[in-house]
Amino acid sequence: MNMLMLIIVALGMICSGVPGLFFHRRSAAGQRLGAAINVAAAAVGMAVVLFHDILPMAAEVWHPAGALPMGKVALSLDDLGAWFLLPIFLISALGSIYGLGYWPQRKHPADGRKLRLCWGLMSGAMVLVVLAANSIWFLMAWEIMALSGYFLLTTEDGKPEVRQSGWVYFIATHLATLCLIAFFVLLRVYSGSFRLWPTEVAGLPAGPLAALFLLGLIGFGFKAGLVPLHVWLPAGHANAPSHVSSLFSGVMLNMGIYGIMRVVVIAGRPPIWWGVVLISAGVLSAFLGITWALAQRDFKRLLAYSSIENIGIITTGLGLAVLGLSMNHPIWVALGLGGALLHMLNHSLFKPLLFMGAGGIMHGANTRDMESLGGLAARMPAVFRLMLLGSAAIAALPPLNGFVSELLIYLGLFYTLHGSTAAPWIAWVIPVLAMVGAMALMTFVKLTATCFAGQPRTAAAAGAHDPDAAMLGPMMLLAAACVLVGAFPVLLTGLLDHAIAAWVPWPQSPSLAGIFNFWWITAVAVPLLIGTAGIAWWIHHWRRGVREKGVGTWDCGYAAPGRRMQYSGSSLMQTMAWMFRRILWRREKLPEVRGIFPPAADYACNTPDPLLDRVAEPVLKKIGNILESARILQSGAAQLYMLYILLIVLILLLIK
Amino acid sequence: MKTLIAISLQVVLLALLPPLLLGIINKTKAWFAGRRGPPLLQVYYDLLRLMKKNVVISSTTTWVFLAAPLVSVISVLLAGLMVPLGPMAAPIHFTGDLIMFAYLLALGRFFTTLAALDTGSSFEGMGAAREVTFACFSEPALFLVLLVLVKLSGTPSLSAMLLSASHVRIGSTASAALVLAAVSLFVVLLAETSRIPVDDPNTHLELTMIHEVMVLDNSGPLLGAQIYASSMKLLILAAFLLHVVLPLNPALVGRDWGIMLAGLVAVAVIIGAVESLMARLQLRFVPTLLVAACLFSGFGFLLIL
Amino acid sequence: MIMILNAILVLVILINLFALGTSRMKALIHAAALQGVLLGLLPPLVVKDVGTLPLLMAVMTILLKGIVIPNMLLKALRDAQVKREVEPLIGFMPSILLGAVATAVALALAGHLAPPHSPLGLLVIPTSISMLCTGFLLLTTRVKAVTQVIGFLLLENGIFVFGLLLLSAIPYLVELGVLLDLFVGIFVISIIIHHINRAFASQDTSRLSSLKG
Amino acid sequence: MDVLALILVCPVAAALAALIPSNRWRPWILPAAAVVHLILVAVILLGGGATAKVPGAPTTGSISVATTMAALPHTGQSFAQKAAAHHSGGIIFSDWLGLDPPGRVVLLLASVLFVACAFYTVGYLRDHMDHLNRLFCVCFLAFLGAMTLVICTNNLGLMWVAMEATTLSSAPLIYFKHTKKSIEATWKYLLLCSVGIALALLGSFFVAYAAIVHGLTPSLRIADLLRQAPAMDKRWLEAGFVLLLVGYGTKMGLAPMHSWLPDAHGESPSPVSAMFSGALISTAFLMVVRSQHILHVAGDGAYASRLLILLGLLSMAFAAIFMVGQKDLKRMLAYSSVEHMGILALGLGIGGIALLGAMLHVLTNGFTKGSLFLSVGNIDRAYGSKTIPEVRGAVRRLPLSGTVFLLGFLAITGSPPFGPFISELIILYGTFMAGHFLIAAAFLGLLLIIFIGMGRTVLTATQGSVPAAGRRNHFRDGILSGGPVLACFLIVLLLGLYIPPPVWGLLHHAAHYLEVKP
Repeated sequence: MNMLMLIIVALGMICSGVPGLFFHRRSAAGQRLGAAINVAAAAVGMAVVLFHDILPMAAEVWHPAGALPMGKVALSLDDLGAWFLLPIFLISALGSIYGLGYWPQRKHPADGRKLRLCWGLMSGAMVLVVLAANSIWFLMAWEIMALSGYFLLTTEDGKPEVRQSGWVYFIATHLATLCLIAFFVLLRVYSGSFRLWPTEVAGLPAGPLAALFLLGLIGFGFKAGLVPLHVWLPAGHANAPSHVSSLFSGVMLNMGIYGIMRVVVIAGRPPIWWGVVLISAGVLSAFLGITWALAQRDFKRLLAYSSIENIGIITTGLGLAVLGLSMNHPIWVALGLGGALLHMLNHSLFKPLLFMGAGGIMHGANTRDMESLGGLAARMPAVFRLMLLGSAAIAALPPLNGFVSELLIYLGLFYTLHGSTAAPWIAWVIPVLAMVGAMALMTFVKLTATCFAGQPRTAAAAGAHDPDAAMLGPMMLLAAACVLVGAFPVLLTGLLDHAIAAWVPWPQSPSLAGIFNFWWITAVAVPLLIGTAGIAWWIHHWRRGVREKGVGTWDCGYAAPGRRMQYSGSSLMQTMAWMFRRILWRREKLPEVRGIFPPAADYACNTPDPLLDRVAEPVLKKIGNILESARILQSGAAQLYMLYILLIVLILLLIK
Repeated sequence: MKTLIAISLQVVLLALLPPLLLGIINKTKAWFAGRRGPPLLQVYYDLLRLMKKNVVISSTTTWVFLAAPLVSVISVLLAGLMVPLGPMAAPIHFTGDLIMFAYLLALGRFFTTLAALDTGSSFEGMGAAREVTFACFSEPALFLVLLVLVKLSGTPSLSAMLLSASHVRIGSTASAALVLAAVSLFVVLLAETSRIPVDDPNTHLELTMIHEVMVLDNSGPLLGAQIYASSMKLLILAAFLLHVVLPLNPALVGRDWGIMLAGLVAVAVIIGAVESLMARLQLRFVPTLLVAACLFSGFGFLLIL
Repeated sequence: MIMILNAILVLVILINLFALGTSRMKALIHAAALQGVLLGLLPPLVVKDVGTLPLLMAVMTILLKGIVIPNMLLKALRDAQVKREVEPLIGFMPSILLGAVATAVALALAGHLAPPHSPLGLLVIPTSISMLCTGFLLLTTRVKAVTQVIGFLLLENGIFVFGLLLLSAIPYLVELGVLLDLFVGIFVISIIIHHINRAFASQDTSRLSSLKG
Repeated sequence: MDVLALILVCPVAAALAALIPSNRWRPWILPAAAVVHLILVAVILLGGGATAKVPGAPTTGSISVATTMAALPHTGQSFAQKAAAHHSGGIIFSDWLGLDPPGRVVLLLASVLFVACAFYTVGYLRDHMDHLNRLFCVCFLAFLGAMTLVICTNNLGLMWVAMEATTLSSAPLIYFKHTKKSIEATWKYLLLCSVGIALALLGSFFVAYAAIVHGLTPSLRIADLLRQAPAMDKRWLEAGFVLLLVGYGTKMGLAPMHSWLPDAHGESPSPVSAMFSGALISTAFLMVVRSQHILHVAGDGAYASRLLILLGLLSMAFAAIFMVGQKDLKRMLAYSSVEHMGILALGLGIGGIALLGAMLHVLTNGFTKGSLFLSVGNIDRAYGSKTIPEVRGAVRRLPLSGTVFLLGFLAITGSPPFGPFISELIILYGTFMAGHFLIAAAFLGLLLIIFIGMGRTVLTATQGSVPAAGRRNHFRDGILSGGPVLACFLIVLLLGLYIPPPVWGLLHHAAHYLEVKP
């Protein structure tokens, strides 16, 4: 019953873009219709998922008549899957509403319909990815998601930079798919069926098991954006329309996490080194991700890199849970997995919020370069408040949601210090995470301050204005969700415990609520909220009395501080950039300054993705050149071709 | 009943004591300088005066500028309620509160720096930049200290572990670890409360300051709130430090409150002494200092593994 | 009987070597024609009872390989006005040597290749192998279209010689089909050669190398 | 005798085409003949007498790779046990004509594909009214006839004759445009294929001779060969197989004998290219399959497998080299054909379940290639060029053909949910099952390189904005130009999502038949 409804929901989402194709290329009706379908479908799906413990959700399997190459259409949903469905529905629906204001059909007649078609395809496909209980079916849904994702990223395929970033994504996603194909076929070979997710492979020797794990980790890691598999992520997010970026960052990355979560339990109790690999990858991604994010000037690239950081934190939590499984520590499992899942959900709340805010800024000021913004707080107050809240949430500040999940992960890590078989070496992760946290705070201070604080640096910024309700509405909803989860995490503990139980291969699984008392968070958060509300009220009634007109900022005696003299984002992180220059590996064009009266010199500095810019692209070029030089084999001389035939005959005759 | 008294006592101390510590510090510095110096309660007078004053607000700023000082007061206050001042557990204590503690301080930092940048002045921006940059190094140090304490006490709850820290035998490796942790905690304290050698609270060269320059545009009650908040931060961290070094024993309540107060005064005096004896570090060496703090507590953690 | 067969085969081998050696294309074509005629004589010699069908085969072979195809090639030669094969990729002397070596090797292996109880001597298989090699040599080392066609012709002849071993197995329908294919093939090729002449004003196939990579 | 009728359709139609005077209406003979051909094929394939049921060959509605694979033990040998009694069940052995199970698969492909190409050709020739199309129509039909004969005969010699006939009849098709390049392509095609095919003839002789050596009565009929194979002389048999492999491999486009293929595919008219890389080379593959079958029955399958796997990977490698940075769309597709022939050879060499995959891949690859070549044909007609950078923004310029070209590329590179994905997955599965992990790794690696190389070209051609030169003429997707493209593509999609039971029956039947050791 539920399954049927979910299938209908998925199909509804997949088709949501189709009606638009039949409307006139400038009519808004198709877009509205599509959004309506999407929202309705998402609402139904959300209801089914949230109340599925009221209605029983048996893993249902479909056997349609006829021969299907992928075998039975086996679909099933457990509580873990249900948890992953939530953000898909939420962001897909909100994003399509946001699109009404951000990407209106009459402004984008060329690509609007394509965008919405792929939007529906991708959302629906992601639902199917979660529902799939058969690996070929899974691969189909997966690839539909990946490919429609590609067409979403290259919505504006007229622009070369968009095509370039899309190209990188294209290669990455296909590499991932090949790994997954290999993974599933191997799984099929060892488990004896295409059924997902098997634990028949439990008895395997270490070799094949390692192969399975690594294939799965690489395949899904590409989608999740774990360093060093993240190369496609920053440029892709930056060049896509903002609501597409939010769908990618908020939902599609989760699919990678989903896959990894499923992979690590194929063998029942995982080997210890799996957990170690996961934690290392997680910490590495978190640290490098935030370092690179800090250095960005393009605020959408910044947000993309911070996604890498958050995925890293999630993976760290997951790694802790895996270690808990292999070393038999229910508490680590509960806190690690609970933290990971919750953080994933939170990331799906505040990252779309931030990307939508970024879209609002681009909508108003029409640039992605922070350094040419500033002073937007006065010009787009609504977006400012929402972005500020989002930034506070992603910097894991209480009383917002990001804090709760990070607290769980930290706590889990602290718990590795004692217990029967303590593993204190894990705890070394903690200071690194602390540093990552501080740097995240710095990053988002930089983001909000450079865009919103002070005075506008350019005319474009000066003319910015708040977007309309279609764009603000979804953001407000997300912001409300952030506060709600942050202040009343108890609301989610039930679902979380179910999800953990679905993941843990043990008969009885630990419950979060038993380990950590979420009411304390509420106890601290509520005063904070009340306090903030009080301050807001006080400011509202107090400020206008005292603000004297025309009083400028105290300029320390310097008579004419220009607007471009304001402290910019780059200068904000200059020290860090210097300390981490080895990691950032930026491309800098230093000015030539000579003599007493040097001529006008300019300084340029950009921060491309080090791995893509310094490793991946050169290697690909090199390979391309090698292949290029091999082309003489086909020189066009028939005589040569004859010789080939003669030679191959002799060679084959000699082979025995 | 006893706990009720303790809690109310703690709240009262938390609310009223902070400015006194500043006063003591100033007094000490004056003594080292051979001056008579301002009266102990001078800071209280200043705060009262500031509360009565009107404020001047740059037309560049937004509500964030107004909200920042108050948010930081609230957050620091809440953080303070998690650190036991006396032998009793703090009013707010639960497993994992240590993380809450750290992030509440971060919340204050978030708003203060934003407010500084909100003015659009490059000087205040400079201060904000330094604040957040140095935080990137003081946070790990703080968490390493927490690691040591959690490892020793076996509980991830602030009150419990601070109170149990006192059961460590003198001369054991544990005590050595505690000492190392205490040292790095002291550095963190200096950095967080922006004292010499990290920052000079009463120089007037904007180029060299951190906290002072951030609040350059605050005036009247706003400035008061900022000063109050930072002094409260000082109190909290000092109490934290004292719990690590002093063998407090919940049995003898009265004595311990005494010890605690004495300890706070002592810390203030030490800070004063440091400020008058040491020169301010060059800014580029501050991260080195903080990394050294990390190494200290990290080594402490290694000792007890 | 075997004597004649072997004599003819030896003759055929000599023609191969000549074909490798000569630069004058007319002579080359004549040699191929002669070889065709000789091959035509073989089937009746091989089969036990010479019925009408073997005779028909012989006639057809002589007709096509000995007369029709050579004439087509001569015509192609005429309207291209080429007399000689100039600068082959491997010189004439070396190609003769290569051909000779190949033949020698084939003869040396004859003992292993031939079946123990073969009705028609040891020479058949070596001959066909040497012809194959000759054909390939012409195909890979000569640049004039007609020469390459003759190489192809020699290749086919070699297969024809091998076919002698299993005349009983191969239905005459197939034999005829093969001949027909050969004829049509050469026909189409000579048409193409004609077009090559028109388009490139030469028969030099080394110019036909614009399609590469 | 429907097979005889099937073979006679094309010559008759060709004769008619030769007689029809009107240059404008003559092309319509092609679709007419094609439809008749298809109907006859349907009759043969569905007709009860023709398809014998093979036990274990799934016939119910719930066939699926999953279930089939589950049914199979790790080596394909069980095929043998299962179908041993029935190996000749489905084959008509008259003296000359017979249709073996693999032949059925290829016949289906050729016939359906020709229908699409025939309709497309009508529109194509309408755009080239200046050329006289009598020769073209006649040769196109003769070409189909020759292919049908190759498929439907059971005599190695006759197969050879017919195969050579396909070469000769298709040469004028390549030459249709009368450009210098087309001459060159035709010349190389004729020379290389003739030589290659000649080797195949020698190979057939060797195989027959292998019987004589051991004193058996020689014969070229497949049935006799299969019966005698175990008793034949191994050395001659293997030598014969090598020659057959190289000979028909040349026609099939296996590297390094593939050299003629990109030229011919690149220069001939698109419908011809579609037939070439859809049907013709599959027919050549059928010949390789038959040769391998003889060796397999002779108990020398391992040897054949080694060579096939070697050539298969070699072909994929060659294709990879030449697809990276390929500017010419049709040459790129041609190399992709080389790649897929390599995949087929690999599947055949691996054997077991991979055979099923290879059989399916014949279909999926054929139809995908058809849709790709036909859509490129439309792009060529729209832009007046088939090379980048002249061709850009094809999706905008030709919404249907451009999109099909893009999706077809995804299909041919093995992306779900299209047909080739399924077949390649089965082949990969078979490879893993057989324990050839390194081969599987090489397979996947080459697939990746090919995807990257091909993707670069395809995306450049389809995305972005249309250059001014591309807008000049007014060609648009019409019924005759767009219809066949769409039809082929829908078949590809269908094969990816739902394979009709009769088709599954054919494929399993073929796979079983090939595993048989009588």
